[in-house]
Amino acid sequence: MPIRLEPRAAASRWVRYLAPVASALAAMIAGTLLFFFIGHDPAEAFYVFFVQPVSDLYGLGELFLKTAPILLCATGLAIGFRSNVWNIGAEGQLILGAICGGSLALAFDSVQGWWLLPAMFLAGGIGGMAWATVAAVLRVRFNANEILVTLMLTYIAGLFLSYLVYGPLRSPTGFNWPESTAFHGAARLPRLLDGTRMNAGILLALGVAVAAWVFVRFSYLSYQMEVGGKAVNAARYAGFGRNRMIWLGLLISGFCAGLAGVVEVAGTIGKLREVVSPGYGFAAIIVAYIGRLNPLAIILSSVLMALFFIGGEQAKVSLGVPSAITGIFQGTLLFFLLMSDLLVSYRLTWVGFASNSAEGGGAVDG
Amino acid sequence: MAEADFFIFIAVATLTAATPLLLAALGELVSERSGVLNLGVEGMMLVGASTGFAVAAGSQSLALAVLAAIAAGAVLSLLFGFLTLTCMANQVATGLALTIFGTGVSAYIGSGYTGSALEVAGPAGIAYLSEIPVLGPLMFSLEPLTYFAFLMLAGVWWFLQRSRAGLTLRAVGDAPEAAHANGLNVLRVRYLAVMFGGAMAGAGGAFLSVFYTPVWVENMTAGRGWIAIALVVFAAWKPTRVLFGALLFGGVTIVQFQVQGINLGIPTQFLSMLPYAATIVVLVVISSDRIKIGLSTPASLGVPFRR
Amino acid sequence: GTHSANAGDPLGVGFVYFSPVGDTGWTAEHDKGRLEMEAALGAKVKAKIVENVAYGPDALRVIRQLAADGHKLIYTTSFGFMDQTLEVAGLYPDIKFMHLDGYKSAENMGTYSLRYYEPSYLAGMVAGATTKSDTIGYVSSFPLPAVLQIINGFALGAQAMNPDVKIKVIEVNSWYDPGREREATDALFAQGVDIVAHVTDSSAPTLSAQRTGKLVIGFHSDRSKFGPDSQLTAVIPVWGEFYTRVTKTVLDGSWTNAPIWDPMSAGVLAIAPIGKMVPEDIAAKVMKRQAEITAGTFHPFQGPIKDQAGTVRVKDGETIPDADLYSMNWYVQGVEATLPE
Amino acid sequence: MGEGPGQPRLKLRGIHKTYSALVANDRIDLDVMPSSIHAVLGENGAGKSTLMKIIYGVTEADAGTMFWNGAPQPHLSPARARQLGIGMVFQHFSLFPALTVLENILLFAPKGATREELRSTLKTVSAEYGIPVNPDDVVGRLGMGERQRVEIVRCLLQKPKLLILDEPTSVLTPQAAEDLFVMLRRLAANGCSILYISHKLHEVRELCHTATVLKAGRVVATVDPREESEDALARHMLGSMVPAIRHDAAHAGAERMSVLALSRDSEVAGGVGLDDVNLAVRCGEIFGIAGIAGNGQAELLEALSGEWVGAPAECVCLDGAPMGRAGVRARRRAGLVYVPEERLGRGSVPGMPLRRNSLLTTGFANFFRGGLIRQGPVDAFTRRCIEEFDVRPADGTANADALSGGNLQKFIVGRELLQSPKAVIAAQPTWGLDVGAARAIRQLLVDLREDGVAILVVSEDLDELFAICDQIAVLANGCLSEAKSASSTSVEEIGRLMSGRPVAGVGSPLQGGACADQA
Ligand SMILES: Nc1ncnc2c1ncn2[C@@H]1O[C@H](COP(=O)(O)OP(=O)(O)OP(=O)(O)O)[C@@H](O)[C@H]1O
Ligand SMILES: Nc1ncnc2c1ncn2[C@@H]1O[C@H](COP(=O)(O)OP(=O)(O)OP(=O)(O)O)[C@@H](O)[C@H]1O
Ligand SMILES: [Mg+2]
Ligand SMILES: [Mg+2]
Repeated sequence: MPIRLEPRAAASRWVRYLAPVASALAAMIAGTLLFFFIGHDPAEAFYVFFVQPVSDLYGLGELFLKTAPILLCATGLAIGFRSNVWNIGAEGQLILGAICGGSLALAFDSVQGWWLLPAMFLAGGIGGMAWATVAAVLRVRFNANEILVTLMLTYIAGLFLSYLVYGPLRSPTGFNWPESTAFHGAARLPRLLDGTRMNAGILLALGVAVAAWVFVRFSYLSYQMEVGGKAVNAARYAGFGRNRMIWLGLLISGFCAGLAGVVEVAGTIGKLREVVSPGYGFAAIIVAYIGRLNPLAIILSSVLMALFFIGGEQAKVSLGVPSAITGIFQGTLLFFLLMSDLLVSYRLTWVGFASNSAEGGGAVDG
Repeated sequence: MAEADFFIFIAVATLTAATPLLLAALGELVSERSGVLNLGVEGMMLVGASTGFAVAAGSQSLALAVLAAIAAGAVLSLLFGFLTLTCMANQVATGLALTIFGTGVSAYIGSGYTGSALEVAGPAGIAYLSEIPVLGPLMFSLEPLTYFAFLMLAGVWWFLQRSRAGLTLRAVGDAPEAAHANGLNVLRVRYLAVMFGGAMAGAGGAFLSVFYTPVWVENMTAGRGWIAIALVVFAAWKPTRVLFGALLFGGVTIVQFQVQGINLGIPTQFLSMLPYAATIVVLVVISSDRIKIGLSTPASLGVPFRR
Repeated sequence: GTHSANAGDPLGVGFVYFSPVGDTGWTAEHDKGRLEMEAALGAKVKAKIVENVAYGPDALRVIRQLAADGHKLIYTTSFGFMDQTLEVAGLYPDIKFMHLDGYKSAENMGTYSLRYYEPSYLAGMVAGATTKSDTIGYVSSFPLPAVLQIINGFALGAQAMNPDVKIKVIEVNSWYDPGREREATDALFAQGVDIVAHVTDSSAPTLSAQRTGKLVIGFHSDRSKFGPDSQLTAVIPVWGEFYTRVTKTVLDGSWTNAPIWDPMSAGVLAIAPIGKMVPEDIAAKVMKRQAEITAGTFHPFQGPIKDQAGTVRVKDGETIPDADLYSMNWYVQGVEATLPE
Repeated sequence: MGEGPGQPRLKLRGIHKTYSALVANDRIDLDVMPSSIHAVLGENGAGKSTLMKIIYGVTEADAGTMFWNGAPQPHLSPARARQLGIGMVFQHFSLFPALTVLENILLFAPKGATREELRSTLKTVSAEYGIPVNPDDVVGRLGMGERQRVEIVRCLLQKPKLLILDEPTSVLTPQAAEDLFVMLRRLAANGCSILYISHKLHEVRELCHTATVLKAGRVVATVDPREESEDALARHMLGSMVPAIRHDAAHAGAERMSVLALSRDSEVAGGVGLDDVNLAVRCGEIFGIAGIAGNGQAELLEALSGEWVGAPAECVCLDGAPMGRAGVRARRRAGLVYVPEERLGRGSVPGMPLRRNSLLTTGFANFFRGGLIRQGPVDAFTRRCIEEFDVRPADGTANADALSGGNLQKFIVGRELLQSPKAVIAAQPTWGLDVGAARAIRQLLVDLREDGVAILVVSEDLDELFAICDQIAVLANGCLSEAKSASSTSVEEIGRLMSGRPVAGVGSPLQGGACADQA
C-alpha cells in the first residue's frame, strides 16, 4: 500500500476534537447519499431529517425531551466504559428505574408532597443500581462477563415490567389494559415551556452531565477507574482495586439509567406501561462513544442522537422513508467515528508507490 | 406410544430450536479462536434472515436463499473486519455498532416482506427413512440446515483439531505477534475467521426466516445472536461443547411452552424469562473457575493487532 | 404549517399504523380497508399512511404532524396510541380522530372496535365439530379483555358442537413474534391437540400446522394460501366497509364521537371460507348460526355461562351486558389457563 | 551460487530502514562467514533487532540488498528465510503458549509433514544436541529456559545454515547459558553461521569470533571481541567510557523489611507458589534474590508489594510493623516503593501521558484537594522526574508507550525514588537495558543504599546482583535459599542453586525436583 501508518508519540489533540465532528459530517454525507440512492432528493431529505424537526419551538422541546434520557444513560455508561466496564444493559436498568420510581408514585397516589419527585428519582436510581448490582456481583464474584449478563438482564427487566402492568400494577379503571393508573400532579415532572412537552428532566440530565465531567476530568477516583480501564495490571500495581472499579462503573451507570427511567415515566409518559423506552439505553452506548466518553461532548452527541430519532420519524411521515434508515444512519456514524479513532493515535504517511516500502516491524523484540 | 411421541417431539423441536444458535455460535467460535471478538452476531444474523427471506421469496429457491444469507453475513463481517483489523478499532464498540447497523439494514431489506410468508412443503424430512420408528423422526425428519449445522460442527472440530490451517488459526489467536514474526499473515487469517463467523451467523439468520417460521419480521432473532456469543464462553471455546449449550437453550425455549401448556399457573412472563435466566446461570457456573476459563480463552481475544 | 381546506379539496385522511404494511395480518388488513375506502370515495378523499409508529410518547409527534399537515380525519389503529391521540385531539379541535380499541374519547375523538367474538364463536363451532382430540390449542398474545372475549367466544362455540372440548392456552407475550408463535403452536400439537387457533398476528401457526399435517384456525387474515390443507377457517375483519362508512360521516358532517363497537351484522367481520376438510353438514350448521348472529337472534355470550371455577357468570336466559364484556377478565369453563391477578 | 570457503554466507549491503523520522538501520553492510559466531552489539535502540528482523524477512527494508551465498534475495519472508536455512530465536513472543511443543513445531514444518514424522525427527535432533524436550507438553506450562530450548530445537529441525539469536541468555541460568554455548560452538563447528545479540559483553567475548557494533543504526566498528576488553567494547557502543559502579562496604542498620514463614499458592495456571519463605532486608543494604522467573518471583513480589494480601499480617513486616494484610497504598504510605518488571502495562499505563503516569503511585498531599487532582504540582513533579533521571524525550505529554524501554524504566525508577522511600523493591531493574542505562540505574540503587534505604532486588542477571548486592539468596521452585553475603559466595554457587540442583550435572534445570534438593 502506498500509505503507511505511523504511531503518534502523543495522541493528537486537534484530531481528537476534530474526529467526531468529521465523522458526524461524513455520516451525514453518507446518509444524504443513501437517500439519493433510494430515490429522494438529498437536499430535501437533509432538510426533513435535520432541520424541519427543530424548526419551531415545539420541535426544539421534543428534541430536548428526547435528549434527557439518552444523555442520562450515556453519561453513566461513559464513566463505566472509561474503566472498561461494559455495561450494555442500560436499557434494563432504565426499566427497573421506571418500575421503582413509578411504583413509588403509585404507592403514594394520595400524597401531594414536594418530596415525592425527589423520592421517586432516588428510588429509580437505586432500582437501576440494583439491577446493575446483579451484574456487578456476578462479575466480581463469579467472573461472569458483564456484557452478556447486563444484556440478558435487559430482556428479563422488560418481561418483568410486562408482568407488572398486566398484573399487580394494572390500573383498576383501565379496562384491564396493560397500564398503571396515571400519576398525579406531584409525581409528574413540571413542563418547562408552554406549548411544548419539554420537562425538567433535561435540567437534571445536564446537571448530571456537568457533574460527571468534573468527576471524570478532575477526580482521583475517576483517574483510578481510567487506569483500571487502560491497564489492569497497572491498577493492581498502584493498588486501585479492580473490583471496586467494576462496582463503581456498574453502579454509577445503573444509577444514571435508573434516573432516565424516572424521567421517562414521571415526565413524558406519566404512567407505567409495557414499554417505557424506545431503546434509549442502547442508543446511549453509541452516544457515549460519539462523545468520546467525555460528558461535555456527550451532551452534544445526545442532542445529535435525539435529532436522529426525531429526524428519522419526520422522514417517515414526510417522505415515507422506512424507519430502518435511522438505524443504518446511526451505525454508519459510529463506523466513521471508530475509523477516525485510527487517526488520533496514528499518522497516515504517503510513501508513494515507487519505494520499496513495507509494513512496520512486528513487536518481536522489546 | 403417546409418551414416546411426545419426547420425540421435544427432541426434534429442541434440535430445531438449537440450530440457529449452533450455527451462529460455531462461527463466532472460529472468529474468537483467531482472537477477534465480534459482538455483532445479532446484526449479522438479522441481515442473513432478511436477505435469505427476500431471496427465497424472489427466487423460490431455498438453497439460493441460504447462500445469499451466507454471503450477506460475510459481507457485513467484512465491514467489521475492516474496522477492527485494518483500522484497529475497538472490537467491543465496533461489534455493538455492527449490531445497530445490521438491525437497520435488515429492517430495510425486509421492509417489503413484512407479513408475507414462504409457502412450506409438507412435513420436512427424508422420505422413507423418516418413517422408521423413533430413530426416523429424530434423525431423518429435521430441517436441511440442521443437518448442515451438524456437518459444520464436525467440520469446525476437525479444522481446529486436525488441520494445519486450523493450527495456524489457533496460533494466531494465541500469540499474534509470534505468528507475525514467523511469517504468518495474521490479518489474513483473522479476516477469513471473521468472515466465516459472519457467514455462519447469516446462515443462522436464514434458518429462522426461511425454515423456522418462515416469515420475516424485524428483530426476529430476538437476542439469539447474543445467546450464541454466550454459548461460546460456556463452551470454553470448544466446538463440541457448543452443541450441548445450544441444545440446552433450545430445550429451555421449547420446554417453557410445554410448561405453559400444562398450566401450572406461573405467570407467562416468568416462563419467558427462562432462556435468558438460564444463559446467566450457565455463564456464571462456567466462568467462576477463573483459572480454567483463563486457560481456554484465546490469549489475544479482543486485542487489536498492529503490524 | 396548517392548511385551511377549501370546500372542493379532498378530505385528508391520516392512518397511523404500528407495524409495517405487509401481506397479511393486522396492519395489512387495515391498509386493505384504507384502499377500499379510497376506491369507494374516489376524489373526495386523499389518504396518507404512516407505518411502523412506535406506541407511546413518540407517536405524539407523528399524529401531531399528520394534523398539522392538514388531515381532517385521523385513524389511529392501535390501543397503544390512546393517550397521544387524545392529546393531539385537544390541540386540534376541528380535526376528527378515531382511535381503535381504546376507552378514552373527546368531543372530536371517537373510539371504534369490532366484536371479534362473534366470528370467533363460529370458528369455535368449526373447530369443536372437527377435533378428534377434544382439546384445542390457543396461541394467545396477552390476557386483555379483547383477547379473552375472542377465546371465550371460541370456547363457547366449540362446546356448542362438542360439550367435552377443552381449550389449552399458551401466551407468547407478543402480538407478532413468528418464532415464539411457532414454538407455542408446536408445543400445543405435541401435547396432543389437533387444532390450534391464535390471537396473534403472524402466519407462523398456519405454517406450523401445514408442516405437521395438523389443523389451524387463522386470525386477522385468510391465510389459506399458506395452509391449503390446514386452515379450517379464519376470523377476519373487513375494514373497507368500516372505513368507507365512517369517512363518509365526516364528509357529510354526520360524524359523532359515539363509541362504535361493530358486530358482524355491520359487515365488518367475517369468517374465511370453511375448508373442504369440514363436512358439509357442519359447515351448514355454522352458516345457520352466522345468520342468527347477524339477525340478532343469537348472542354468543348467552347464559348459562360458567367461569373456570364453575361460578355462573351469565345466568340462564340472559345475555352478557356490553359493559361486562368490555372489561372481561375471566375465562369460561373448559379453558385451561391462568390469568394474572 | 556455490558455497566457497572465502565467500560470506550472508552479505548485507546498504540495508536501510526508517520509522518516520527515525533511522533504525542506516545503510548497513555486514558479512557473516560460514562457521562463524558473529556478535551484533549496540545500545538500546541501536537497531540490532530491526536488522535481524530484516534478515529473517519479518520486516522489509526500505533499501539495500541481502545476498545469500552470493545470490541477491529480493523478496524475503520468514517462510523464504526458513527455506534458505535461516532460523531465528526471538527474545519474546515467538512460541504459542496454548499449543503443544509438537504443534509449535508442526506449524512451520514443511508442507506434508505429519505429526508422527515430526515426533521422531524431534526425538533424533534433541538427542543429537542433548536438548531434552517433550513433544506433548503445552508450551505455556514450560519454564522460560525450556521454552527457549523448544525454540532452538524448532530452528535446528530445519537444519539451519544461519541461526539468529536475539538476547538468548537473559532467561538462562549461568549453567544453562554455558550449555547453550557448548551447543552453539558445536553447531558452528558443523558449519552453521550464528548471529548473536547480547548486552552481556563477557558472554560475547567468550563465545564470538567477530562483533559488529551498531550505534544509532549505523555500523561503527567491526572487531574481534576475543581481543578487546569489556570496557573497550562498551566504548565502541556508547562512544564513551562507562563508569564503574561505586560500591562501598556495607554498613547495614536495623531490619526494615522482613518476610516470615510465607507460604502461598500461585493464582495463575501453572504458576509456582511459595514455600516457607523467610528473608530480612536491613537499612542501607541491598538484598538480591536470584532465580529464573517463574519460580515464585511474581508470587513473592505480589506478597511484598501488597497486591496480594492473603497471608497473616506478621508474614510481612515493615519497620517491625506487621503489614501482611495492608493494601498496596497502605504500604506505600509506610514508605515502600516498588519498581516492577513489566514497564508498560504495569509500571506505567500505555496510552496515558507521563504527566498522568506520575500519579499512578505518588500520593503527595499537595496533589489532591477534596478528592480532586491538582495537575499543577503533579506536572512539577513530572518535570523534576524527567530532569533528574534524564528521561528522553523530556516531554511530560508524551505517552508512556512512545518511550523506549530504557527511558521508560528511568521514568518509573525516578517516580518511585523521588518519593523518598524507606524501602525499595526492584524487579529486573535493568532487564533488556544496554550497558550504559543499566549502569546508571544500578548506580541509583547503590546511592540510595548509601542513604540508608533498604533495597530488595529480584533479578535473573547474576552479574547485576553481584555488582550491587550485599546479600544474595536464590528463589527456586518457590523456596528461598539462605542468604549469603555477596563476598562469600560465587556466581557458580548461586547459578547452581538457581537451577535447583545442588551439584552441577545434566538434566532439566526447571524440572529440578523439590526444595529439599537445595538443602
Ligand atoms: N515498529 C516500529 N515502529 C517504529 N519504530 C520502531 C519500530 N521498531 C523499532 N523501532 C525503533 O527503531 C529503533 C531501533 O529499534 P531496535 O528494536 O532495532 O533496537 P535494538 O538495537 O534491538 O534495541 P534493544 O537493545 O533495546 O533491543 C528504536 O529507536 C525503536 O524505537
Ligand atoms: N502512595 C501514596 N502515598 C501517600 N499518600 C497516598 C498515596 N496514595 C494515596 N494517598 C493518599 O491517601 C488518600 C486516601 O486514599 P484512599 O483512601 O483511597 O486509600 P486507601 O483505599 O485507604 O488505600 P489502601 O486500600 O491501599 O489502604 C489519598 O487521597 C491520598 O491523599
Ligand atoms: Mg532488540
Ligand atoms: Mg482502602
